[in-house]
Amino acid sequence: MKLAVFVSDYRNTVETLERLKPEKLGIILVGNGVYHATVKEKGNASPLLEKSADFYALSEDLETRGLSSSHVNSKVKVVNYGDVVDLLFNNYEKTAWL
Amino acid sequence: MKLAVFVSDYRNTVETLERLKPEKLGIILVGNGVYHATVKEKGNASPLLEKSADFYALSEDLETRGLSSSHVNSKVKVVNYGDVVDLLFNNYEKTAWL
Amino acid sequence: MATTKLGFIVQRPPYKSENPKLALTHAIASQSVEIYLKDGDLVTADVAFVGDGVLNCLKNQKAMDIYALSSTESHLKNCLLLDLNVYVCKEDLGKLGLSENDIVMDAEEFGADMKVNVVPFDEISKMMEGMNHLLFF
Amino acid sequence: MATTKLGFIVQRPPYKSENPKLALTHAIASQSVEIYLKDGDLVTADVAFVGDGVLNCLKNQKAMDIYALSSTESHLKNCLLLDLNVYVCKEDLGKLGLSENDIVMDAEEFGADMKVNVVPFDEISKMMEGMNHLLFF
Amino acid sequence: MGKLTIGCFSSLVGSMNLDFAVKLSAAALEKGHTVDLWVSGNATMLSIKDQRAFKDYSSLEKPLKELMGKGLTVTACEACAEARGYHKDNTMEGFKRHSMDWYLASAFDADRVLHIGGE
Amino acid sequence: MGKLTIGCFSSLVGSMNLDFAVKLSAAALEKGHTVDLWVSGNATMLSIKDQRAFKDYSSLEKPLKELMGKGLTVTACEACAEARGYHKDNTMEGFKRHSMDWYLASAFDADRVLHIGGE
Repeated sequence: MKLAVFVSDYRNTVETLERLKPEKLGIILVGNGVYHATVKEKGNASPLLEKSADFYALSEDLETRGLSSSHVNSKVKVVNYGDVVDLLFNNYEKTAWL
Repeated sequence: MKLAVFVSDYRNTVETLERLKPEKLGIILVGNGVYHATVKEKGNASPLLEKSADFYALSEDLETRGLSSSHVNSKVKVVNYGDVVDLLFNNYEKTAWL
Repeated sequence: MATTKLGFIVQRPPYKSENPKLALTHAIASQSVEIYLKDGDLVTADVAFVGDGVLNCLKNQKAMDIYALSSTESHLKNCLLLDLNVYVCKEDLGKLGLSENDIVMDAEEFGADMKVNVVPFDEISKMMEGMNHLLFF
Repeated sequence: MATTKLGFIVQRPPYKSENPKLALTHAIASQSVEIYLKDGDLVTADVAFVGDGVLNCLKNQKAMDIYALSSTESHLKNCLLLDLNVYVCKEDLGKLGLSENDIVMDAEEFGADMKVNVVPFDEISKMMEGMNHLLFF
Repeated sequence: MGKLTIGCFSSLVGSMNLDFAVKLSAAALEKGHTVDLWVSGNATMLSIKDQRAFKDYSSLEKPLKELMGKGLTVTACEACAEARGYHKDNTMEGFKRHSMDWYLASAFDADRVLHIGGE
Repeated sequence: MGKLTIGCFSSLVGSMNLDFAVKLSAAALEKGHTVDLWVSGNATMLSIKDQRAFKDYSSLEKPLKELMGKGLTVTACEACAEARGYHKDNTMEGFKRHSMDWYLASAFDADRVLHIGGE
């Protein structure tokens, strides 16, 4: 399946994401999930970004938190709400908000 | 200081507890915090119970979740709401709900 | 005539939020959805408990006695009574030191025929593949 | 004539819940509490950001532009304007790859004299020891 | 053009989950899609009328009414609302209330379902 | 005998945090202590009247009224309530509403403060 997973928290405590192995995986960082795109904890990028997936971060939620697009990890594409709608309809079939 | 810390979640994501070093520490497990008293994950008791502290678990919250007092770790004393009130007034000066 | 299959995945323990309970009450609502649909159209709901979500299935929850609140145990039994497919992840039960003896496996006392399926996560993955939409709680 | 000292400890990032913001608005309320107290009696509020709570202090939060919501940045500046002691944990900033350049350090544009104190956790511990009551957010 | 069903559950008002749901609905409507928004659990707080718009709190009544004008269907779980003391007479105009099966019926012919559960 | 001030903030209705606060208040009153209960953020949901008592949802109106009869003081943050559309006319009888400084004033002469923040 083609699955778009929304990650909305920085300290995610559900392990489900580790176990999902869809044929195509997109991870959309929204809300406090956007910290995964920018924060370098102890110098390292978020382990989440090591997954084999396409990564997106919501620009509105980056800016709300004072996070600049220039600090976003190069693996992550910055998108807006309209882009998220297109991703859902065009690139993925199912969604999961974890 | 004499500090009573309430732990109300099983997957606690704040690190504050690790860093508090009061002269006397009580950890009161309430809500989903009571899983720390009973669940043996991969055969091990919760790492929380390794802390140097007095441990209490709220009987009402154990029973609500279908957890039997007989499964409570021997380090943990089972208490009821009335006991919690006495602990707060008689054994500790300050509280922290983490 | 069409059927839409919904997969309800419960990943969190009960009583911290209403989420797990709302998962079950919404899944049960698949039994009354036809009033909104054309004849022959259907919505089915399969329910899977994974991760800490398996803690929802523990027996002897006393939420009603203590907090005057219906337990997730009772909702789980309702799911069985209404013939929903219910899956519990075997690995996650094991990881938390639990076995089939600790959880609700049937609702025979209400005359339910359905039983809880304790299965490896792989089977839950396959269930998810077969659904039209997924709802993670 | 007595003073009660309250310590507000913010441990979580903003916007996931109202908690960090409510910490600051309640701390600011220490400025108007005397209407309930006898002459000379006081309540003071010190605020400390620890753990992921330091993320509340980032500059250039656009919550108002985007969500029509006042930012924790603006509330932090109000705290400084009202002469509250504000501490930010140095180790936690460093751990998250942040420095004093990334966070609000003063509210000079509003004429505030107070500045944010970036201090080791040990100093925040001492602050907590000196308080009558602690409020963890 | 497709149909998007969004369900928002048990999320804190004060989290940005409801704000997210409303903004995503707006973006989808803008692109010509049909949107059904279902709120259940604590998210039924969205349905109550006369929420005062302070800048310190998320205030969604105004954007929501604009979106309803553009065709958004928004429905609250009736039992979840009643349990919280939100009755028909303090529900925002245009906000529907139904039992939980409404959400499943909306999902029946949706092209995409985004269920915002979590905490 | 002492005074206990409990603050409950932003907690989900549906979490058991409010249930906890009410039961702890009951236990403290039972032992002869004085109890002030302050609710802020989403916990102001506790203050609204005519919440229908379904067994699937926490229902605290009845126990709360009993405790008020036994001397419990319970106060909601006025701004937090107004922002949610909870006005004076749909507030439970006996439930006070004040600005945030009331909580700090209650803490002033409290022997113990239990602040239930978190999520």
